[in-house]
Amino acid sequence: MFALSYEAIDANKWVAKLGPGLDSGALVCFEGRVRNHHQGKAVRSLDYEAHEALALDEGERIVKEAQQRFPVQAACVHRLGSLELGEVAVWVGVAGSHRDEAFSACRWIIDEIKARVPIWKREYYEQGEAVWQHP
Amino acid sequence: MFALSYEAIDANKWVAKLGPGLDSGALVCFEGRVRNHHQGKAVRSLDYEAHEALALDEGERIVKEAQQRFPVQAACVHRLGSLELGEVAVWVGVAGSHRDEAFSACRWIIDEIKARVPIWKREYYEQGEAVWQHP
Amino acid sequence: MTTKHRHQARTRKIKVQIRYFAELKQQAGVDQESQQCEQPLTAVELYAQLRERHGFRFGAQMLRVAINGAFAEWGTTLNDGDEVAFLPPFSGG
Amino acid sequence: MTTKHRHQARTRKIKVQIRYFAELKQQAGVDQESQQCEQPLTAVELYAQLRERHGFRFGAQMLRVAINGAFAEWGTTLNDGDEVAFLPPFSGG
Repeated sequence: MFALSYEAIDANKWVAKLGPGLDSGALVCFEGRVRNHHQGKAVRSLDYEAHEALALDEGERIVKEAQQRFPVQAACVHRLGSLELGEVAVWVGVAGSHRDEAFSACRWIIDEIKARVPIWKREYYEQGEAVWQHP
Repeated sequence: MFALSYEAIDANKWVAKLGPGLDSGALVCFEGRVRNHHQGKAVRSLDYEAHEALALDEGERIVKEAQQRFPVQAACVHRLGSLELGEVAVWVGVAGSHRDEAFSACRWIIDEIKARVPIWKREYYEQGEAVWQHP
Repeated sequence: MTTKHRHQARTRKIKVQIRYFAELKQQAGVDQESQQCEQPLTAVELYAQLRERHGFRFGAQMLRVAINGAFAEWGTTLNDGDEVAFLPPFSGG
Repeated sequence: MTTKHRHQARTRKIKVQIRYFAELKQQAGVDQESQQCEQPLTAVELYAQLRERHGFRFGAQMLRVAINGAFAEWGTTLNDGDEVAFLPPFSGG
């Protein structure tokens, strides 16, 4: 389960969608949040944009791959549009029988999302510039 | 910040208490939940009990140690009393600038909590027995 | 024979839809444009033309390309009606 | 001299409060009990007496001991009024 959202991410709603079953002893959630600094610059806000069709396909592929690599259920949602400081940019939730696989799968998913999904961030700095990030 | 609770753990309340600051780019949360099985046996419910004074001291020590080992803010709460299937037995939340340290610290805390804090679980099985767990 | 050779050598006009993202969009000043091209033309050849026109700083080796909504190889020959998206390094998460 | 020797050899009575948890509590049938002991007595010696009385399956090497709310060494000599808690292997989390 992978989604893109122009609205604030409601982590509770996503835990409910993930629906950790009664056989799930471990739930690991990751939230990437908009920080007020990046490489020494004061950040004021962010934009995210995506190649949406491709991002949805690739995100879904990543979540499915995670569920094949690890015995877990997983979900991920990424924000698009304009975000304020402190807002959740990406949420990953993983439920499994044991914590080992839940931690490993959650970490694997966020790393793959960052590497493989066509989403871009533009940072607006306190000084007024706005710069697309292309690491 | 470490607590023991006889009431259901409200993860939202604990995220708010942890209060990820605007310099926190990553929040990792772990929930240990009551599973419906353990070593092949069908579990019906659980009791947790603690040496409360010592558990509070040792839990607080673990959270403080985590904050010294990793550049993070952390909180943990453990349930006591009688728990139903699917209820959250333990919650760990870690906020940091980057995901590396947030994942590492969260994992470190739950491992230390399990190893060092005087809390015990009694499992009630479908077959009617009740067994204190002493791994 | 001569007719056949002339036919093979003759280039055909195709039209492709080009999509830009992030910094490429900013530098191009548009998020998409359509372009008449002469076939055969590969994705990397098309990008070279567009890079020269718009002054993109990224070489193709820094980018990914997607054709009709799927990741593609740079050497893919473009067909009439293709949607070609140039994807600068990702920064989601 | 004889008086002094007699005095040193004479054991003193102390009273300690004992707390049991989890399986130990279940086997002892109580969560605490107070006990008159003869000083000097270490925590591990006290546990040996109690293990015999209650038939605990755990040897001391499987347990931790806490005295007055803090983890302690098994070799610690107990004092009058101490609270001694015997802690079977933990299973929280």
